[in-house]
Amino acid sequence: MTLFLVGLGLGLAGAMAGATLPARLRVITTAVCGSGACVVTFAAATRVLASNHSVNFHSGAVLPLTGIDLTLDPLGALFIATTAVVGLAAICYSVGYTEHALRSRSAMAMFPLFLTSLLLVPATSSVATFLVAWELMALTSMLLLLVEHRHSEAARDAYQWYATMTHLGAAAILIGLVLLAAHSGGQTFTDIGTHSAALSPALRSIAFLLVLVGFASKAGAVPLHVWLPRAHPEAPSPVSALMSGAMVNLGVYGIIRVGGSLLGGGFLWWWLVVIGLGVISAFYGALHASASSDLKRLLAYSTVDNIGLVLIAVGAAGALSVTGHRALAALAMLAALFHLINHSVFKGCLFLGAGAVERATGTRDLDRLGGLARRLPLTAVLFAIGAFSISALPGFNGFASEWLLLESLLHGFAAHGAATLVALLAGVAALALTGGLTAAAFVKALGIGFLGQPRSDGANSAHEVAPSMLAGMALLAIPCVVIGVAPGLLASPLRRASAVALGAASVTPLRPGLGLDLSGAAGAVQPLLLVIAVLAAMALTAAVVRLVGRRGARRAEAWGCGRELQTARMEYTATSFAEPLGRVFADVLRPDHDIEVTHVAESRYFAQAVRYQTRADDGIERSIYRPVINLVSLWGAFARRAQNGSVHRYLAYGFVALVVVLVALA
Amino acid sequence: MTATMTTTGLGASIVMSVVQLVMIVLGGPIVLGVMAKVRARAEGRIGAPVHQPLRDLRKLLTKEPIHAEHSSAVLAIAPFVLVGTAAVAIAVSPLVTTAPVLAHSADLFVVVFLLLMGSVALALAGLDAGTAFGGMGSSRAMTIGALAEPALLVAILALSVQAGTSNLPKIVAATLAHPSWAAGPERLLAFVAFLIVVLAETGRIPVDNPSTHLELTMVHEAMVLEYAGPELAIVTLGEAMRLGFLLSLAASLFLPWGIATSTNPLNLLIAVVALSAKVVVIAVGVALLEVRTAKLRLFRVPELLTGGFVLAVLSVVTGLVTR
Amino acid sequence: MRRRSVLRSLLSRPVTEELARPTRMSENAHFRGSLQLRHVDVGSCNGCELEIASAFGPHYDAARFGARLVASPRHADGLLVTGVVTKNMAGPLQKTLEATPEPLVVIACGDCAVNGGLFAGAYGIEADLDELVEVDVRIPGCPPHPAAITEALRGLTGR
Amino acid sequence: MSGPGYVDALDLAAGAVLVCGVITLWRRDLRATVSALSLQGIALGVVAAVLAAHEHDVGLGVIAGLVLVAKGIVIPALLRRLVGHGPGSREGAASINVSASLVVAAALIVVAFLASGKLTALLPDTATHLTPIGLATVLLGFFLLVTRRKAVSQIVGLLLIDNGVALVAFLLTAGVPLIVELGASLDILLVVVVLRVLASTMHRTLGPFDLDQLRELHD
Repeated sequence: MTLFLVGLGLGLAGAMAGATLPARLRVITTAVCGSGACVVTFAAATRVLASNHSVNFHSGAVLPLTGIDLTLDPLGALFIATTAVVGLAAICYSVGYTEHALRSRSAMAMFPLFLTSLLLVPATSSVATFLVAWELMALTSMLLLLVEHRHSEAARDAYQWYATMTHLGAAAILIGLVLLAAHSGGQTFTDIGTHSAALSPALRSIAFLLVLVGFASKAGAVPLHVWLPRAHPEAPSPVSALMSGAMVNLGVYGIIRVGGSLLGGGFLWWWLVVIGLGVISAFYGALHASASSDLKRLLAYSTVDNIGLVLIAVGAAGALSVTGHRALAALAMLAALFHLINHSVFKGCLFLGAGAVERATGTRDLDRLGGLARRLPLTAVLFAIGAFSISALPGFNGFASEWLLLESLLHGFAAHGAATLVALLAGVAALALTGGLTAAAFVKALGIGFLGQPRSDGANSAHEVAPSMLAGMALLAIPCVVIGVAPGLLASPLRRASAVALGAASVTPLRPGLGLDLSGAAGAVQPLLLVIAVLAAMALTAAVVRLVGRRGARRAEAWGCGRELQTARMEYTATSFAEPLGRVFADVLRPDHDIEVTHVAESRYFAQAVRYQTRADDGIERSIYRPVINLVSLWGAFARRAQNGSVHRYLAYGFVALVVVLVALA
Repeated sequence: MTATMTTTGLGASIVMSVVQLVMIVLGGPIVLGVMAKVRARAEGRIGAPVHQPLRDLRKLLTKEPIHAEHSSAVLAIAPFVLVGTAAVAIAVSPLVTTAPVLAHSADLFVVVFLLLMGSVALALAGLDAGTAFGGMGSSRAMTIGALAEPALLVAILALSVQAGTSNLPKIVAATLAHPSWAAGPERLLAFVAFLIVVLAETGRIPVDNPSTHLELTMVHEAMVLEYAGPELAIVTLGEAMRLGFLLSLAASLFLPWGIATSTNPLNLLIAVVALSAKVVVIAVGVALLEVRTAKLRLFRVPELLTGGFVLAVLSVVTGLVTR
Repeated sequence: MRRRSVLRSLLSRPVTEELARPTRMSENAHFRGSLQLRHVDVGSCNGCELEIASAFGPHYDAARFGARLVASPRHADGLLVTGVVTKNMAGPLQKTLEATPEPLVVIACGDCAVNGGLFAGAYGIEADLDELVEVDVRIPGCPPHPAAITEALRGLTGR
Repeated sequence: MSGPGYVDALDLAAGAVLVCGVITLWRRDLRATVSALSLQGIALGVVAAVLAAHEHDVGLGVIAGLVLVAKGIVIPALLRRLVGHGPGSREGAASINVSASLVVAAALIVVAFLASGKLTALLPDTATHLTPIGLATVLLGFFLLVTRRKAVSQIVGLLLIDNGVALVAFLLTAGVPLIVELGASLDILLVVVVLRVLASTMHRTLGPFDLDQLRELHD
């Protein structure tokens, strides 16, 4: 535990350094302290995972009344390790990134603080400490969102959405946890855990639902996801990598911790609700990812999609453990945690890549990118690794966890109970459909963004980004391939973490070995051998072609039906690429197209220029959030009329109230 | 023939996988030739000989490869990824034998995602040249792929739920062991869904017209417009192998009789003959379907694929209900 | 002739006219049994196109000799050029030629392509086909008989 | 002091406090309201003195003297200097005319009597019977705050409320402990000084200042 505390201390030191030192020294010292914090906490976490016994720490000093309770158990350690890896990459990336942005004193102080709070949250083991850490994380991320707001209205708008959603969520969590703590006598998680069985079902359900709302809004599950596609694109890239790579996991961590260990599994309908949330989030996120043409917005929506998949697995684990299938539940929970880790790694890499593209070309709009593969070769390769991982292509880590998710759901069908089976079937259908949509979205991101010809001078004059940014991306791309090829490496830490989550230590869902080999049921995959086989087959074909075929490829103009002029404007853009999908899912996306035709002066029959623009803004935001916002602004307008600056009117309100009270008393 | 899988040596399984590979590499183009022959005969023509596609491939190898001027390495690598993933999927799946090499990795999801990897590579290659046709082809192919993949996954899932495992050789072995399953309702539904997906994945008539010349109507062909010479040969071979593989997978999953469960050469021979016969029958059926129906409008194809998906889900549900 | 149902035509003998093997074998062995052509209409009145269509139709069936029309010059071994080379189509013709991989043949189909035909010397013509491009096979006739087209293609594929 | 003289004196003084409260509402001229305020301060001091004599409590006596000096003389003098110069000495059109405000004042007094019924029931003796007057003064002060525009009337309203509170304190608990009283009056002194400064600066910058001009401040 002291190692972990040293790590946190280094993080805080980084924050202090960021706030005080002059500009030149500031970036370097925060980077050194931050990476020190990540490395040390990673070491502490891996030690706990390896030894499989949790360490705890209590000090009455720091926080008045309640003091601080920290417990590093395998479940928390797994999240801390992931956050540390993503954090290290983000910090290494930010060294290069801060030549232009993120240099201000506040940003440099907030960034390590945000990282430290992310590392702290999974280790807290009492309601008070948890809420303090949670609030610290929310505040620092909000401030970091505002770092670049001076010159972009969208950043301010994103901040407002993010601030309200986070605080509503935090309030829900607060009420839920306090409700539990009040009724179970102690406020540490262990007390709640022991006493929660005695609580009345209604109370436990209310507490769970409240906590679920709070954590689902942080994780970005659908009805509460609206802040995510707004906040991530506006935040600076290392921050949005941390948000998508680490902060979103803590939402799921909360659901697992409260639902699993605190409330001891609870009722079946809880977990069916979680699966429902997961299914909707997965489908909705994947659909909007394939429809959006802003690179970071695409990545944000795919975060919603992947979190949906994780929630399906968490829900399945909960449902199976409640209906008594402990082995299957352990497998499902293990699959959920595995996909969460993979998602943090490849999504972090993708966001850093998107940041590098934005830095090099000045724009995030895929319609105006193109031809970057030849101009930013390294960024293109690293982004491609992330894209292939998220599309679950064999040989990358996305495939390993998607395979495990599908296996756990498939073998979950052995369970009885119509409701569970229907939920699992919906889960499998969602997984299958989102697989296709994600592949489409990332072929678009990779193909339209990086291949073809540049469609703007920003893209045309792009040149490779700073080496430290590339190092940051590589730090996340390498695990994508390593975990993809040898997923067995993570089997034992995952098993220990899922055992803590479900409280079922005895079950070992995976047999040891490099690949994934289910012990409970007949299902296995050796990604390493598969990758070797594919590479061998490719090499063999290439050799045959080189032997038999004619060599010496000639460069010629691309075939465009003999057109005289072949320009970049004739290329497919992200909007046109996603148009068929938009049309197929028109009733969910409800894109609005606007077409402006400017006619030639002389006659209306000849168009000089046609401008086509389509926007698929968020349906849920339009149908749920807009009415609520209109209601609030209506009420605000009424309040404005009541508050018209006249002192007398205010005194009159006070006076009338006083009289009314007196009359009531009499 | 004993239904249980006898312990075949690694050597034997390698031999059998190689046999499968050779069969599909040569058989794929011939299946295309057979389908072309059936179309010709339906039009009253003699039509090109059945092995014409092989001749075309041999001739294409001697042609000069051309790369578009703005294209990157993706255009050059994609054909080999297409063939590589198809080859591994073929070598690993239970087509001729229930014990191919890497049998324990021969998983339904592995096969589906290998095919996905091939289509993603081809779609990226389509976008690489930066022409309107390539973009159009990739966009449509990914849209159809996004809708076909779920149906493919859930269709085979219906079988694995019934067999209790997602390992293809084990599914085939289980089907051999329970002949009553083959005629079950979920098998029928899954078979129809699977065929719909095969038409979509390989770009046959109802979904896409392989012999069209009008770029606006192309889906698959538009992506490979840029390829010439040996690379075109590899891409066409890859496509043919995928078609051959999917048809033989349909044959071995849904009509598994005749598949070799032991390693003696006689079984192997019977299995090869049985598989070829089954694949040719299915290919002729598909060709006749192509002659009878016209190409669907692009935005009617999702209805077809959603129908396939629903059939697959229904087959899973019936499987669960009648368990 | 009554329309034949698909099934009846499948079962009965095809209507294609039997042709003897060609007298002289094709000199370049590149296209033995497999010839992909990209049809380029540089200014035709569509007469030749109709004949080409019937050459690939049931009666003459050029496909049985391994010939096939393809969508992209990248996939083609030769350009089947019809019509006179108009000013607008001279550029695209050159581009199509560059887009076709070596070895390639150029087949001038119909009198217009061979020697300008009816429109020889008209104002809209850039030049004769053989002045712009090295022509390998010429199929005379306005429009050329489908059998002549099939015969020319057989000459190349040697089947 | 003992016997009937104490009761009459107490009633007289408390009554005077209430009457002055009503006068401040009645007169529009600021100088008149300030003088009514000082009268009320004096009456309040007398009430305290009568109680001190009755209870023989020296502390209360000191407070009575203090109240007499501060509320009766010092604060009104300060206000009079503020009001004295310039045309602003006349209260503008109040939000409701004088007769209506008098009717409202009457209603408020009735409400005060109703509301403090329970208070007096706690310890029914001569002093506590008069608490409704204290409450009424508070309500009148509040009402003055609400309806008058001029900054000075706002201060007067505030002081009325303070007098009302002090009166209730004296009557109910026979004088609050010295410290509390000192504290309270110190606050009032502070408030008056601040308002005095505020009003004068506003006066200097904006001229005869009408509170309703504040309305332009909001967006």
